[in-house]
This record gives sequence, structure tokens and C-alpha cells, in this order.
Amino acid sequence: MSKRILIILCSIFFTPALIWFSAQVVSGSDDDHTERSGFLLPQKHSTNLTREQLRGKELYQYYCALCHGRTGKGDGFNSFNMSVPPADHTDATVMSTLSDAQIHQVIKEGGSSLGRSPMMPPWGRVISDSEINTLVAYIRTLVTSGK
Amino acid sequence: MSSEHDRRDFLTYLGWFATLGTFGGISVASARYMVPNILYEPPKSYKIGKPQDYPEGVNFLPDKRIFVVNNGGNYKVISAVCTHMGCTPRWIAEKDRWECPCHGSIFNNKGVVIGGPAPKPLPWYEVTLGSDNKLFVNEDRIVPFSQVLTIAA
Amino acid sequence: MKRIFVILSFLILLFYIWQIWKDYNRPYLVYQKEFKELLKQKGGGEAELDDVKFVVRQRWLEKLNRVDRCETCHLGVEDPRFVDAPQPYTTHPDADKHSFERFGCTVCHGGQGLATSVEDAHGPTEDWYKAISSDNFLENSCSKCHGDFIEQEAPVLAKGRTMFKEYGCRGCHNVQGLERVKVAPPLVKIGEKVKIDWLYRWLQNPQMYLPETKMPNFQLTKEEAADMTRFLIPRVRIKDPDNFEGGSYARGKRILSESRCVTCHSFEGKGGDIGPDLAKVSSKVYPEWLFEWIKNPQAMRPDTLMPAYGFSDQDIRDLVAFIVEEYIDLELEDDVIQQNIQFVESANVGRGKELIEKYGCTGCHEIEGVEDRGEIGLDLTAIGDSHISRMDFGMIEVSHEERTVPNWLYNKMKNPRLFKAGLKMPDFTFSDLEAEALTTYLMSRSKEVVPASYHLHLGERPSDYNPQGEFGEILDNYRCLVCHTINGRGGDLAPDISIEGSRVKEKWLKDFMKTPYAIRPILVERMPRLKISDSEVETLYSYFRTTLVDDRVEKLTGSVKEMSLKDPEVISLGKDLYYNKYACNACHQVNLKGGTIGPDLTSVGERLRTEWIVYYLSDPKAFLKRSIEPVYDFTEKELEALTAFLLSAKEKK
Amino acid sequence: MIEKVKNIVFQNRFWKSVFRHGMPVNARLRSEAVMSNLFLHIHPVKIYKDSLLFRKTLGLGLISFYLFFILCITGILLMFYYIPHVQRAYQDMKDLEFAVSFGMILRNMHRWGAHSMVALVFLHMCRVFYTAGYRHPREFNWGVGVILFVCTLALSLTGYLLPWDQLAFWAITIVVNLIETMPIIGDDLRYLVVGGTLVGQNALIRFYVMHVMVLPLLVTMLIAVHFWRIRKDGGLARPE
Repeated sequence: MSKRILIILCSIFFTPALIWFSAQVVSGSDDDHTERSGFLLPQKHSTNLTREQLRGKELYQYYCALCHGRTGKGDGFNSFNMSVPPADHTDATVMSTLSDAQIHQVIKEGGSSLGRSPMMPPWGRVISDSEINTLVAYIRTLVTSGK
Repeated sequence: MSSEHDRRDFLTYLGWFATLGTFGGISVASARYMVPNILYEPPKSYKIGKPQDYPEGVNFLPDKRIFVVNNGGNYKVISAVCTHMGCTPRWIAEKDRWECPCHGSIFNNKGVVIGGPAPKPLPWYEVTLGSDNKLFVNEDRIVPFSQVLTIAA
Repeated sequence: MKRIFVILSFLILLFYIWQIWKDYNRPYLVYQKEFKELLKQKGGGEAELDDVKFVVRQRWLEKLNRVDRCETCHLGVEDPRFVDAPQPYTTHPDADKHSFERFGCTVCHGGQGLATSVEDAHGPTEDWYKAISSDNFLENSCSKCHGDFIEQEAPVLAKGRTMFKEYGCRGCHNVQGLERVKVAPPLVKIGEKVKIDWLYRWLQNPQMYLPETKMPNFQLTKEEAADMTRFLIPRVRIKDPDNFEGGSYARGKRILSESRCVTCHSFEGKGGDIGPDLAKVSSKVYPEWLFEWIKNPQAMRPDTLMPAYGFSDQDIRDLVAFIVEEYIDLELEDDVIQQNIQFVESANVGRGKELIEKYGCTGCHEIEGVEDRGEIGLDLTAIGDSHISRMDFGMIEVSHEERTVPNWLYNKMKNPRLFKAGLKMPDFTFSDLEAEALTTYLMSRSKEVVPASYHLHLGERPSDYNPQGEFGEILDNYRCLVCHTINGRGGDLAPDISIEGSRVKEKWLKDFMKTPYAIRPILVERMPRLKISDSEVETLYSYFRTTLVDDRVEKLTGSVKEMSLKDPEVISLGKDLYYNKYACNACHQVNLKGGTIGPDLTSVGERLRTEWIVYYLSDPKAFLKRSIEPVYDFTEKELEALTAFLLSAKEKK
Repeated sequence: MIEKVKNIVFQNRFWKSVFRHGMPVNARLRSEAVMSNLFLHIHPVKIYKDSLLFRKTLGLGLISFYLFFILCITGILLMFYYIPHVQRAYQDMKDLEFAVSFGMILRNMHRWGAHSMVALVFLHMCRVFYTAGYRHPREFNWGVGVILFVCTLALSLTGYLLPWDQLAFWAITIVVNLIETMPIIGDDLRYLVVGGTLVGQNALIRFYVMHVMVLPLLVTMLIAVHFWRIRKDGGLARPE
């Protein structure tokens, strides 16, 4: 008597679970076979740069690339007529001698502040300190890409 | 026969034990349920921006109803709620004291009542400097007047 | 019976123990423990570590009616030490501008702020359809507080907004608060303008003739295109091409290059993008129409961007002769044209009219004899609020996580008839980025209102500057504002002339308008040579001098007079400053020597007023925020010397 | 010592006023126990042994009653966090799910309890029908039972709106549109039920009050009558 009830109880409990489970299995196997015919997902605009460096890149391309070049090789279209060629930011040997603070200072106060050419103008009144920091961060990424 | 009887009883006891355990569990859970985990209240501790945002002297923050006192790089925070009826006292710089416009309570520069109906001094709140270089006020911690946050300029 | 009782009661007891265990092991605790470990590594103090409580952390934004519990797991958003930490602990990039206390997270990012488990918070889930905005569409939230005109801070959104307007989306879709403007040319006398076989080919695939056209591809069948053509041009005009009295080919060629048509039009891939590409234009339009058009384009189409040059009839005849001869579609064969014309002639006018009504051509074009049925597309006023269940994915299998409103919109932009064949929306052939921009803009169309205290309008609203009188007429006639900007209205191809009166000298302006040249050595010459009369230039200049001036410049007149600008000593000091101390020659040219970034300064004294030179030197950014010029802090003496040198620069040749 | 304590606990006026009989060791005491106990006197003092067998009734009625009891308790607990306001209701559901300790299990107990109560009341009615329990003299109690079933459905329906999600909103919209199709009074009744023309704040508060106040009181009262009638009609029906 009690056994019969146990069986009934068990089947009440387990039947829905079984149905649910089998439904999962069936729908899971379904997914593998359907084609997604033309449905696209927006692509990630992938970049290796951090947000800070990206902001720096923006500024670099706007202010610096004219002389230092879009890739930082010092070959911008305006570089040809300069008596002192613009710095090559991809040159690892030169760049490793400069500290972040020095780069920051050159950007902020111009080349003459460190006894270099005045052809590099001071940007301190145009670009804020925190923005110069992003620039420095970006310039540092150029080194590895060069050589 | 007797062992059969015992076994049955044992099973019954076991069943009742589980049932009562469940009931007990439900009661405890229900009691725990009544203790709220989140509150819909203004937070008691909050950030109020960088120390540089507050010039020398007494600065009033209407949103949070506190005064931020900057005394030469020494920062302190005091409540701006009068202990009498909850008006906002005004800082009177010439007299170096707070005066409440509602019922005339007067607090000296230490927040101590020196006149009027206010029963208690204005409380000073703990203020610390967070890792992101912002002032952090905790209204749950009331500190003595002597405690200040000194920030090198 | 007893056995059942025991088993059941134990089952229930176990169930409750499981529940209690579950309640005390909420998923976010894992993250909080990991964060504490990380904090220890980053050198968090004892007190700081104690502050990490294993609880739900929420921000209650009463005014926004939101509760955000994102920081339950995203614990490092405010802590600058976690810049390099992995998600969910990373520092938020611009915590300074948007304080979390005031804005929370979901108002910008979307998602379910109330949730404390990863799937529920990021969505989409069954009971929270608004998933977190992917980075591609993130800017859609900016407009809630910052308005619609955020060029700088939200370029994608701004691009979407411009595209929505330019592609005439409003013609078929209602959006409350936007005016319905017919963006495309009126087709009232189209038979006078274009050749019938061209229209037939155009309707089948507009991009084939003009790849950059905004006219979408309706993916019509040949028969449909023929029917529509037949309706639009009921009578085929067979005209003798020789009927048009031609002019001199050689002279036309010279006029074309002198007038710098190439500034706006491109020919065989080279040139501007303001006007249409003219490489195959003579296979499209009749020469008579072209003649009338060049004579006075604004009379034929009031909203055109083309200036009325003021050519003489003979000039135009020469121009047309050159264009007809030169810019012809070489791949088109005569017998194909004849075939096409015959095919169109046999088409069904009635069906053409039906098709034009069905596809809502009247949303963008003015068409005679067709009833404008108003917006035939979906109302987009609050499309950003739509529930995903309203979006019909048709027969396409899309997984649950990818079923979001922005994804649907993105695919609709990319391929409008993807979800169902036979839909009316045409294919605009948007690129990925364009589709993203439009989707972002559409997602920003929402009925959600943030309290007024949150509003901070960024960017500039389009100015409604519209001068009247003689000056206004000249401005309108020559369409100056297509390239130049005055007081915030106009294009950005040419310099802003809002304070031109304080800037240039009259004589220079007169010469320049006669024979325009490029002031910056690096630029190609772009200012068209208009047939503008001296009296018109005088009108212009007198308006400039009276209205378009800046007090800051005018105030300098007194101090400029006191300067000793002719003193050779001062000039030589200026020269020293120019070449050695400040190295201006890095960017500017004098007498063909120097850099090519800034304008040529050789004859700057003839071009600019002395006050302007002083004013500009003292703060270049005051006039032009986008200028790439560094700002120096010149002393009075240096200003004087530099000005003196610049004024004398030409004479030193 | 133990005797003394026993005496103090059991041999006083208070204990005796609560338990008015001794250990039910003989028939008299047993009947007294049944008579004097609210929870036991659902059955008449004398009853056929067969009627008490589980397989005769499957205990469906009693389980339904227990479910109602559980629903009352969990419902009261849920009321501590639930605010029937269109801007808060759904958020409170989320709070229960994500932030309140044991909120989810309580809510689920309420929800599944309600679902199973509908099922069990229906099964109970089936059982009564198939065992011909609705016949004389139990016609009245059958009537009460039918009303109870309708009340159960009404409770389910009113509770369905309270989470204020899409499912709830559209379900109730459909239901009130059904009401509208009633002849003559349809429009007015719909206006009354919704408290306006759209399913909004008025509808929510109306359904809430019905769900937590009016209907539970009605059901409690009817259950009392129902049980009282069972006893008065002589317990369970037997084959004649």
C-alpha cells in the first residue's frame, strides 16, 4: 500500500524534472544545427590601448602628428623644413633616456625649456596637465611599435 | 514485537524532529527576513570631493547639510542641522560663530551652544581622505572637536 | 504511512537547509572576497580592509528613480589603484565628470541595477529586457542630459543624428519634435531634366550611377522600375542633341577649372563631396536643363547648395559644351539605351503610380499626381524604449542573449529586408559604422525624462543666424554659408568669418574675391572664382566692418597706434624672436621659407589689420578653439616686435 | 520533585481551562477531546472508521486548507516589503529577489502555494463530485465549496497583477477586456474594477486591497462555514 503511494509520489516529483531535462537536451542539440542566415552583431572596435592612451592618441594625431608623423617616426609632412628634425618617438634607445617627467616638461614648456630646439613649442596653455599625461602614456606605446 | 514497536516510535520521533526543525528554520528565516539589508535613505557616509575644492574658512554644502571647515589645511566637518528644531544655522564670520535664524540658537566656533534654545552642541563628523584623494565623511562617527584631518598643501 | 511521513519531512528539512545555504552564499560574495584579496595586494590598509563588508552595496538615486547595485561587484570603480585590475574591479575612466553619487551606473550603461547576479544585471533576461549597452551604442544615453547636439563628446550619436536627417528617414517615420522635410529633389518636371533611360537605370540601382548617393536601393524588379519611370516621365521626349546651340569646348574647360567647380563636385573620383559627382552627367541630363541650371540653380531648386555664379550666357554655353562632350558614360551603348527606352514605353503607368504610393516616394520627393500618404513607416518617437517582444525577428534564429533592441535595429539598418522578404524599407547600403551611428541615435529616442537639475546641454544648437537686406541676398546668392561659418551657422570647409570685419583689410578682400588663392600653402585652392561685382564686395565689407567685428580687437586700435612698428631695431628684435626664440618658421612661411602648417605670413600686413595681428598673437585660441597653434605668453615688448617684423616681412624680399 | 513540578504545571485552573479532559484513553475522553478541540471537531464525535482512511479522501481538502494557511503567513511577510505603487511594485519584487534575506524563498512559497492551491481545490472538488458528496444533505456545503473555489481563483487573479510586470499587466488587461464584453453592465463593471479606463495605479491598489483584505476575509469566513457544515452534515458521505 505505502509502496504504491511512494511510487506515485516519486513519479509526481520526477516526471516534470524528466520532461524539463529532456527538453533541455533536445533544444540544446537543436541550436547546433540552425543557421543564423545573415544576422550580424556589431563588431568590437578592438584596440590594445587603454582609454587613457586612446585619448592621448587623439591629441597626438591632432597636435603632434603634423611634425612627428602619424606613427611617431618624426616624419610628419612638416618635418622637411626644420633645421632640427622632430624627435623620433619610435626610437627605443633615445626614448629610454627620457623620463616621463622630462617628456611631460618638453610638451608643456617647449623644447627650449630643456635646452633643446625651440621648434618644439610649449603646449602648456593649450593642453591641460592631465591631457599631457595621456599624451605621455601614448608616446610610450609608440616605442614598442617602432625599432 | 517490542523492537518493532521501538523502531516505529523512533521513526515517528525522527519525523517530528525534522518537522519541528523545519518549523524552527522557517521561524528563524522569517525573523532574519524582517531585518532589512538595504535602505532607501540618504547614505550616512559619502564623498564630498577633493580638499582643494574647499577654500579657507567655512563652506556650506546644502545637499548634505554640513559645513566643511578648512583652517589652513586642517579639515573638519560639522553638521548644519540645528539641534533644536532642525533649521540650518548660518555661519557669521565676523562673530566667529553659527547663528540659527529660526529661534536664535547660537553656537560658537567649536559648535558648542552659547545661547538660545538648542539643547545640544552641533556634532562634528569624522572626515578622512580616501585613496582617490577625496574627502570622505562618515556621519555615523561623531568625533571630538580636537580631531582634524591635516592635508599638506 | 509513517515511513512516508519521515521521508517527506526530511525532504522538506533538507530543502530548507539548502535554501538557507543558498541565501548565505549569494553569488556576489565571491567577487567581494576576491576584491579584498586584490586590495591586500594593492597595499590597502587595515582600516580599509575592514571597510570591505560582505553586503549588497547600492546607490539610491532618488531623483532618477533608480537603484543601482552594480558596485556590489564593481568595487573598484572609484579607486584609482585599480586601473589595471581586471573586471569587475576596474576603475571607471571618467569618474571626475560623472560622480556615481549623483548619476549611478544604469542611467548611462543600461542593464538591471537592482540585480546582484551577473546574468541578471547585464541581461537581457526574461524579466529585464534592457540589457547593458554595448560599447558600440553606449553614446545613446548621453542625450538624456546633454541634448542632441553633442559633436565633441558623443561623435557617434551626433553622426547618427545628422544621418537621420540627411537620409530623409523622417519622410517615412514619424518622430515627435522633428519637422518632416523632403530632402530629395522635387520630381515635378523630371522629364525636362533627365533622360528616360537614365531614370530607369537609376531606379534599379542608384549606387551604380552615383556610389555616394543618399538615394536608397529599393531592390525593384526591371518591370517595377520601368513602370515607375513611365509614370514619372509620361511622354518620352525625343530631342535632337544638336538642337542645343553649343559653345567652345576649350573655353568651357578653362572656365570649369577657373571657377573651381572641383571644390564641390568631383570628376572621375577627384574633387569635393558637397555636390554630386559629374563624371557621367551628360548621360543623365539634357543640355538645355544644364544651361538653365548653371544660369540660376536657386530658381529651379530653392534649397540647393550651389551658388549662382553670375556667368554670362556665352560662358555657360561653353561650359555646357565642355561638360556634354567630356563627362559621358563611356560604358553605355546606344542600342542598350534604345532597348531601355522601348522597354519603358511598354510599361504600365497605373502600376507605376501604385508602386510610388506603396514605397512612399513622396516622403522625400515632391511628385505631381500622387497622394502623399504621410509617414508610412513605424513611429520612432520612442523606439529606444521598445520592448524586445515588439521586434519581429522573423524566421531567423537568434540566441536569447543576442535578442536585444539595438541588435535588431543594427541589423535592420544593415539589411532592412533581412527579417522578412517584401518589406517596404529600402536598402541604404550603410557601412558598419554608419549602421552603428544610426542605431545609437535611434536608441536615444526615448520617453525617459531626467529631472531638470540633470540637464547640461553640451555642444552648440544650430544657430538661426539669417541676415536680411543686401548682405543677406549676396550671402544667399553665392551660398557663402555652404563653406564659411558666420555666428555659428554654416559649413566648416572654409574659415569662420564671424569677426571678419576686425580681421581683413578692404583692399585685400577686393583683390581676393577677384582672384582667390589659398592662404595656407598646404591647401589646394578651393575658393571658387565667383563673378562678384566690386559694389557687392563693398557691401560685404561694409557689413563686415559694422556687424562682424569683435570688440576685443577694436579696443586695440589705441595701443597699436602707440607702437613703434617702423623702428628697424624693433623689427630686428622681432626677427630674432620669430626665427630663434619662438621658431615660428617651424610652421609658418615667409618668402617661401618655413613650415607649411600655418598660413603663409609673407604678405600678412596687406591681408590683416594690425590690431588683428596683435590680438591673434596674444591668444590664438580665443578666436579659433580648434586651432593647432601653441599659445605663448608674449610680453608687450615681444608682441610689438613680432608685429613689426610681420608687417615688414614682405618688403624685405 | 518531578511530581511536584508536574502538579504545578498540570494541576491548575489555567491548564484545565485549556485542556478540559484527561488523556483520551477511553471512548468518553476521546469524544471529549474531539468535542473540546477546534482543530479536531471538524469531524463528528462519532465517525465511521473508513472515513478516516487516507485513500478515501486523499486529504485534498485539508491540504488546501494548509496551503491557505501558508499563503496567509507568507503573504503577511511579503506585505512588509511590498508597496502597491506603479513605480515601486516591480522594484520591490526585485528587492525581494536580490537584496532581502530569504525574500526569494518566501515569495516562491507564496507563488507556488497559490498555484497548487488552485489545483488542489479543483482536485478536492473532483473527489467530492466523484464520491457523490454533493448530494443531500450536503447541497449547501457543495455550494459553499463552489464559492470558495471561485474565491481561490479570484485571489490568484488579483495576486497576479501585483508584481506589475509585463506578464501581469497584459494578463489583467485581457481579463478586464473580457469583463467589458459582459452584456449591459460590462462597460460600467470594467470601469469599476480598473478604477478608470486604463490598467494603472487605481487598478493596482484595487487589486491589492482585494487580494490582501477582502478576499482573504471572505475565504476565512467561508472556510469556517464549510468546516462547520462538514461536521453538522455528519462527516464524510458514505455509500448508501
